[in-house]
Amino acid sequence: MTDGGGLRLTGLVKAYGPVRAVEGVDLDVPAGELVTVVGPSGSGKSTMLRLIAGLERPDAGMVAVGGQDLRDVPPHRRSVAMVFQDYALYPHLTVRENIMFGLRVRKVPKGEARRQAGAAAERLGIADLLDRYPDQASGGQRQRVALARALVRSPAVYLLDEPLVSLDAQLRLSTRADLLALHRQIGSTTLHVTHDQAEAMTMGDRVVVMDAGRIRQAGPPQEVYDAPADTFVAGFLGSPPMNLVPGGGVLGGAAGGTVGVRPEDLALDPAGPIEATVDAVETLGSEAVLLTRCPDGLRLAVRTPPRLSLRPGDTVRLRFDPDRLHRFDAAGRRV
Amino acid sequence: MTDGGGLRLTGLVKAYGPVRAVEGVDLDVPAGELVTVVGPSGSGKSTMLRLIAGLERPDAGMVAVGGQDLRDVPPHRRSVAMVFQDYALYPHLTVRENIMFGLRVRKVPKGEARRQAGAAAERLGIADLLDRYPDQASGGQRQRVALARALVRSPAVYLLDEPLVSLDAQLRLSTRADLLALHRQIGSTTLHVTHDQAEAMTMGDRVVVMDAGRIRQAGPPQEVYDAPADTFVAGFLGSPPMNLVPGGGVLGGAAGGTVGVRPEDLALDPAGPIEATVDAVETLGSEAVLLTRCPDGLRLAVRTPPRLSLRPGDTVRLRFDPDRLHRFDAAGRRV
Amino acid sequence: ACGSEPGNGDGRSDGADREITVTLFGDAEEVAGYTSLVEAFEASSDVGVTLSPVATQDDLMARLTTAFAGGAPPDVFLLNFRRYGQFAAQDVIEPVQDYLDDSEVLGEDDFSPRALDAFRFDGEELTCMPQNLSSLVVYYNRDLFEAAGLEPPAQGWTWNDFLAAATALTGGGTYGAGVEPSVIRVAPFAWSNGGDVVDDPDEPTIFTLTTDPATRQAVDWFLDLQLVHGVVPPDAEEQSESSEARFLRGTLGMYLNSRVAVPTLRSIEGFEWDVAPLPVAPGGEPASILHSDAYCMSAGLDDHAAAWDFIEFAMGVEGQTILAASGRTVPSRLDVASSDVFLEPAEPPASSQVYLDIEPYLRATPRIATWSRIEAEANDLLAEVFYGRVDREEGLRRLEDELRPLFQQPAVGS
Amino acid sequence: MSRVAGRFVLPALVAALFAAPLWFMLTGSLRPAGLPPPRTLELWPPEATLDAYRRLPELMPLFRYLANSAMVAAVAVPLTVLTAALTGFGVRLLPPSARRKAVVALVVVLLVPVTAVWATRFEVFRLAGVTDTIVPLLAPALLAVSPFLVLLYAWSFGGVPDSQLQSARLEGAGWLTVWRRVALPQVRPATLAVAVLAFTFHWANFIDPLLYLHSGDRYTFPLALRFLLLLNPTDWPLLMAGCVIATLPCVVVFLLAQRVLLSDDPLAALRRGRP
Amino acid sequence: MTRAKGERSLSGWAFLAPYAVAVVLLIAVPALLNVGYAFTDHTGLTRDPQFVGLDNVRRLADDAFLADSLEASLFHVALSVPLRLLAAVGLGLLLAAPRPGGRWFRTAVYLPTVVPDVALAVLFLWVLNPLYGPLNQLLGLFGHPGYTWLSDPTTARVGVVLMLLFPIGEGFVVVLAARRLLDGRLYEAAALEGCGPFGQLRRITLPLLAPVLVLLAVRDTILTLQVNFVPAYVLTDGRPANATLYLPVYIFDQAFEFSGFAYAALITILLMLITAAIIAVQLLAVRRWRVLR
Ligand SMILES: Nc1ncnc2c1ncn2[C@@H]1O[C@H](COP(=O)(O)OP(=O)(O)OP(=O)(O)O)[C@@H](O)[C@H]1O
Ligand SMILES: Nc1ncnc2c1ncn2[C@@H]1O[C@H](COP(=O)(O)OP(=O)(O)OP(=O)(O)O)[C@@H](O)[C@H]1O
Ligand SMILES: [Mg+2]
Ligand SMILES: [Mg+2]
Repeated sequence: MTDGGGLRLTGLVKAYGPVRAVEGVDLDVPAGELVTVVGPSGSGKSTMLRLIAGLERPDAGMVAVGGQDLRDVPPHRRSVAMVFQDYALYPHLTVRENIMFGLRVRKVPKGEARRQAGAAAERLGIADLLDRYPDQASGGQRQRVALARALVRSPAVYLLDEPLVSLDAQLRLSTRADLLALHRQIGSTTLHVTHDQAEAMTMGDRVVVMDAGRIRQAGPPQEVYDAPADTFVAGFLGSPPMNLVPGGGVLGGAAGGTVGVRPEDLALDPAGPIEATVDAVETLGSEAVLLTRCPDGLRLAVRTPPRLSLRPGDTVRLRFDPDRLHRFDAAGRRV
Repeated sequence: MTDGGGLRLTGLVKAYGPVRAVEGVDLDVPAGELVTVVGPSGSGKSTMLRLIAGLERPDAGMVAVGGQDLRDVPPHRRSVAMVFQDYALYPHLTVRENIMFGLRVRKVPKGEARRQAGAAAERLGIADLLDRYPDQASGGQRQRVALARALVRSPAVYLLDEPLVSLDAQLRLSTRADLLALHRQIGSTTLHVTHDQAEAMTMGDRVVVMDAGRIRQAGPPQEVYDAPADTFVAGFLGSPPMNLVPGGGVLGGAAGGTVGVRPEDLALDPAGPIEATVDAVETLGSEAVLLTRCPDGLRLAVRTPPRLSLRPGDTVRLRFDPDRLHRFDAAGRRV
Repeated sequence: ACGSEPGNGDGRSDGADREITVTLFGDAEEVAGYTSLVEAFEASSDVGVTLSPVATQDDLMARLTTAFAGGAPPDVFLLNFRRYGQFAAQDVIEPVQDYLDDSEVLGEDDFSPRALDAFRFDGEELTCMPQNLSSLVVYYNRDLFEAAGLEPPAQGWTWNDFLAAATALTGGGTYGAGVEPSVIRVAPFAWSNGGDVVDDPDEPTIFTLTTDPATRQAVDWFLDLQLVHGVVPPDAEEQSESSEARFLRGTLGMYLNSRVAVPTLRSIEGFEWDVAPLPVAPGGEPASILHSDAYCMSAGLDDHAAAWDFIEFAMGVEGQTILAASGRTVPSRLDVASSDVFLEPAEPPASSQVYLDIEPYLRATPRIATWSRIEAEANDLLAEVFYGRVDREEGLRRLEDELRPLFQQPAVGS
Repeated sequence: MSRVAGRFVLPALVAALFAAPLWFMLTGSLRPAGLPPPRTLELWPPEATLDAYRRLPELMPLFRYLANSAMVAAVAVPLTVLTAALTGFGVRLLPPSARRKAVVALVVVLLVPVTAVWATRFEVFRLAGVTDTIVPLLAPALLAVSPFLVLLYAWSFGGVPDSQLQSARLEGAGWLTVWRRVALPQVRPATLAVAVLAFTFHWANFIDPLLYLHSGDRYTFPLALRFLLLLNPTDWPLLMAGCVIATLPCVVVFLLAQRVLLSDDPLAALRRGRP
Repeated sequence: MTRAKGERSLSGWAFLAPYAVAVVLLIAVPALLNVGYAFTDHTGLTRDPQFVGLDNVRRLADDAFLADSLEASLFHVALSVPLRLLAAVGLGLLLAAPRPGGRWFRTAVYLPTVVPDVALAVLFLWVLNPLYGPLNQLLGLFGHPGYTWLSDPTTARVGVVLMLLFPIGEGFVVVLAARRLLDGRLYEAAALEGCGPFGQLRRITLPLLAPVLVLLAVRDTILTLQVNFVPAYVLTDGRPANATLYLPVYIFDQAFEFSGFAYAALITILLMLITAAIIAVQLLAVRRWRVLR
């Protein structure tokens, strides 16, 4: 299959009128790497993908694939496949024809195209839908068709815009595994936008955290989780997110800065230094999250095992591991 | 505010041609309760909501709100607010007008309607979008508009069809909290469809698990998690889901039946009775999931703390807590 | 069919070959007559003819204007006398006088002088060759006349005879006479009574329907047929069933029209009918109005020889005979008109001599450039009066006043 | 029961009213010649006869005219659809501000009265050397008959989401391919509507052949109908027969299209029609 | 030029190019020629028109027929456009809902549209026939004596409007298609917010159809003022008393019948200005619907 070549974004900027959707993005993705992109809604993730695909012209900056500047290459000549957030299936074609479309356009013989479409559908578990039309499939099924359509091709770059949102948890898990296997097999450079913490943490070689059109941090998932570059990243990754204490407070002073501790790094301990009242208990089956409040009004989330017999209003004491504290300066940057 | 009155579904049936979307649903929701509804894609969740709203006529069965049979009440006379899976925003109206729509229809004076719309938008963090049109907002922003539109009203029943899917994790968390607060304040009976395990477990007074048009189990979330009524529910709730071992195998025999154990009830223990090889390690930041395989081919997922130095191919030994095993008979029902 | 014919489009401009276009108007049957004429001509000549027929004179005008304005006028076109002034005034017609003078086939005295005179714009030079010579006559239902005990109309009968007959025939769903209210139907009555419809036939400036007492008398007599005596079908009846249809059905005693009605009337099977001259004013003299169409050649083309060849043939004995056979026209060639082809065909009317007898008394409406417009507007107003939609005095006054400016319209194309 | 009235009785009355002209045209053509006009509402003539249709070809070369018309329609209708569809797609592709300008420009073109161009167009045709050929009759097709049809297409294409067009681009399709394989198939009801409107226009086109055709043997049927109208203004059956023949092809074309065009769900109807 | 237009909009213009060429050759050039002729003494028959400045414009002022013609056209537009639009939209919305046999109801409504102009006019000559016509016979059923439709200026104009109420199929089909394109989900959402059928019509259907409706209104105005005259021409030919001497009829007569080519060109410009003015008024009236957005 293709070896693709790496993807390099340099100083990408794109504004829609007054809305600055992407504001100077630099990113270097080595060939064959899978990068997950996370960020709040409206942070410019989709826009970045559209710039890479050539569907929008950047106001400034450059997109290069395999070292080649793509400025004047129209979308249909870029070797890029994209799964759209809204699927973008062709309603007048059957599922099979939808999957075959890109191959037929590229003059792959009909029989061969049919075979490949069949194989891709098989792999994604939609083989029995092949002769239906998209509007006769459920949301999750449609998403898999969109995925299959991208997978039959072997482009240099895959752009996946939240390809799994409409799937239920089980299906999501298995499709995620399929995607990873496929990526390993084809080896195309891949950008995968997701809202799902688990996907962000598990799928990519690296995770890119975006906010307000800029990249806040990029790196291996566990590294980003363990050493968030700033308070935004610290607050964004992890569920529930890191407890951030401006000034340090009960976690120990940090004049002008902020100190953070992840909920799993807090533990119930009758001898702990922190006293807090329980506001709520969120039981998640395999674990529970205590939402507590210190006497000074500070709120702390604590991850605990399930089936504790705590009730809102109870008083608890908490301990923290000083090694696991995160310190940020006044500008929010990690120190 | 409304006190609403409870919702009662009796023997609801709805088929689309050969597809039996809802096949006999009985459900009783006391006034003011919040029920989450989960189930695989295509299990009839949306259809059930549409039947309650009066958008579809049931083939059989009855919907009653506050004791009143709604059979001949058209949708616009039912006191029901719904958030649609695909938002259903009015493209010709600005975000503000979208939110105001229901109020204006009900003859709320313009100024008052504007004020309320502004307040709802503020609360959901879309106040700066108020004068844009829906097609100028990102996916997550649109979903919040749809939510705001429902929230400005005070109907007897809220029907929320996956109202949070397009939101990023943070926003989801805060919106979830907002929803809960609002629910407490307004006290409308609420049905909340979701694919999200955390939402299902934390938000509702009760959780309803649907499959193939039927309700498999309904009850308080932790109770359903701890004592799933059948293998379907056991496999559906929890992420990763319960390990189900037909015949019992390494977990101890159960002739004809199935034995299950949750990943968090398995632990690494050099002295454990089960030997397995590591297939993959999925690090989730606050924890990790080991995907392992026993010599007999059985796959077991194990929830562990993060930062273990295991690699695929390593051999580990596992222990389980016999009290936490779930036993099911041949028909899949809990024994 | 069109696309597969090679080399169409600009055949004529090649110069060397002899191809002409002939544009004319007529209904389906007339066109069939012209087609035979063209076929006969092509058989006897090396000139090829593209026959370009249209249905109505309005359509003809649209096509001619487009073609002239676009710089590709037809070689020959057929023009009714009443539209002629418009073309002649703008010098777009190649006068035929010289060609006729040089012709070895045609002579000026072969034709009805009245018809020729109508196409001398300046009164001297002949510009077009009139091919026919129709006139307003009375068609009558012989059977109805007999049933009412009336004598058939005779040469020299008067208005009073006409009115008496019409009155006698009216009743029981039958009307005595049918005539359309228009200038060309009223004019012959005015002339017969010694008046005229305009102040000066050569340079008219106004209608004289009310100012000339003799004309006024004729107009009143004409209007009274409908308004006072009720011998002409009233408005609603006329709109519901035209006079021609009524005559065909045998419920109209007399029908005033030109020769053009004959082919249709020949489809009558249920009764006998014939033609009679117009009644004469008491103390007046016979008069009728000329209906004539002429072949004209477009000015400004390089070569008119082929076009003249065609006109020569069409106006010759053979050509005129072919058209006369259709029954629709009174040939302008007097020798053909007085031959058996015209006078004694196997079919009615028996008294076709009537058309020829009136020839010396034929008159024409003015030839000014704006005449066709004036006439169209006048007909509209006249109809209003005739059917009593407006008061007679007021309507006639309006007719004179409102149309006065049209006579003064800038002389077009001067 | 008022439900039934609203759903069926009212529509049926409306339908009857609109079908009436065509019905009376048909029955009018079946009346024997020379019969006095009916004095009451007559649903079917007393002695229905096809006589008028037999007389028609005797009076004029009916079939030649029909063949000429058919040939013009066969070329002009596809050309019209092609022009309208391509141009409409162009409008669809423009960014919103440019699109507004294009729409305004099209409305301005729509504003130019036909009377302003009838005679002066002749000059253009003469310079191009195409008078008295089929080309002037095809000219309206090059203009998609009317900018309205272009706007109709542009608006229909608006229903195809941007993401689909872009997705097709990314799969390697050029814009023409996107037009042909993604956009056009999705607006087939619009194509049908345009085709029907174009056929009706070209088939009934009277003024262009009148002004730009000279050879009698190239005439189309609407011109011929005028000759008929003159022939015998009182021969109603004959006239109506002419009208029926003039109308029939349009009706047939329309009936073929309405199966999809006017069905409850055009998309489903199209799919059923697939091979 | 990084800020150059996207290749997509370039392609858009490329798709428009052939049409633009056709418009220039077949509409712009002839129309400009026509405008030029308006200030000459061109008669249509001669080929050397002379510039005469504003002579023709002066002639406009005291042309009584033009005044009649204007009145006829304005009356016609004021009555015909709203009625035709109302019929097309009303029927389109009434018949859009799926129902057994719905297709045939729709077909019936469309059918008169395929009848050629001339045939339609001939047909209405009979429909409006004062003694035998179905219309008067119908009125007779209600004890009304009926009208001599084409004799009275007002009834003649009404008769023409009645005739033109039948061929509304194009607008009808467009409304039908547009209505179907609307997302059913929006209606569900509106219903759940308490909107009854009438509210849905007012708040959802009409605003969403607004661009289409305005397009139809604009087009119908143009059609009614400029094109639809053919059946009127055959039916009444300007009669009675110039009551139906619509502007295009007058233009046609001037240009082709009476050698007033230049004058007709001028009235054509006038007609275009009037049409544009009426359309501008319409667009201003519906400004708040944001139809061009
Ligand atoms: N066509 C447009 N016109 C105006 N603003 C736009 C347009 N498209 C996107 N935006 C704005 O640009 C910003 C970035 O949008 P983008 O779609 O890239 O966000 P995203 O990160 O993909 O969000 P989400 O996770 O909600 O899909 C948003 O504020 C959005 O409102
Ligand atoms: N209009 C329809 N016509 C035919 N089948 C339909 C229709 N709507 C729903 N279905 C079918 O009914 C079943 C239940 O659909 P429903 O939308 O209720 O599922 P769901 O539980 O909401 O799924 P998801 O989680 O994917 O939204 C599905 O199999 C679906 O394909
Ligand atoms: Mg996005
Ligand atoms: Mg659903």
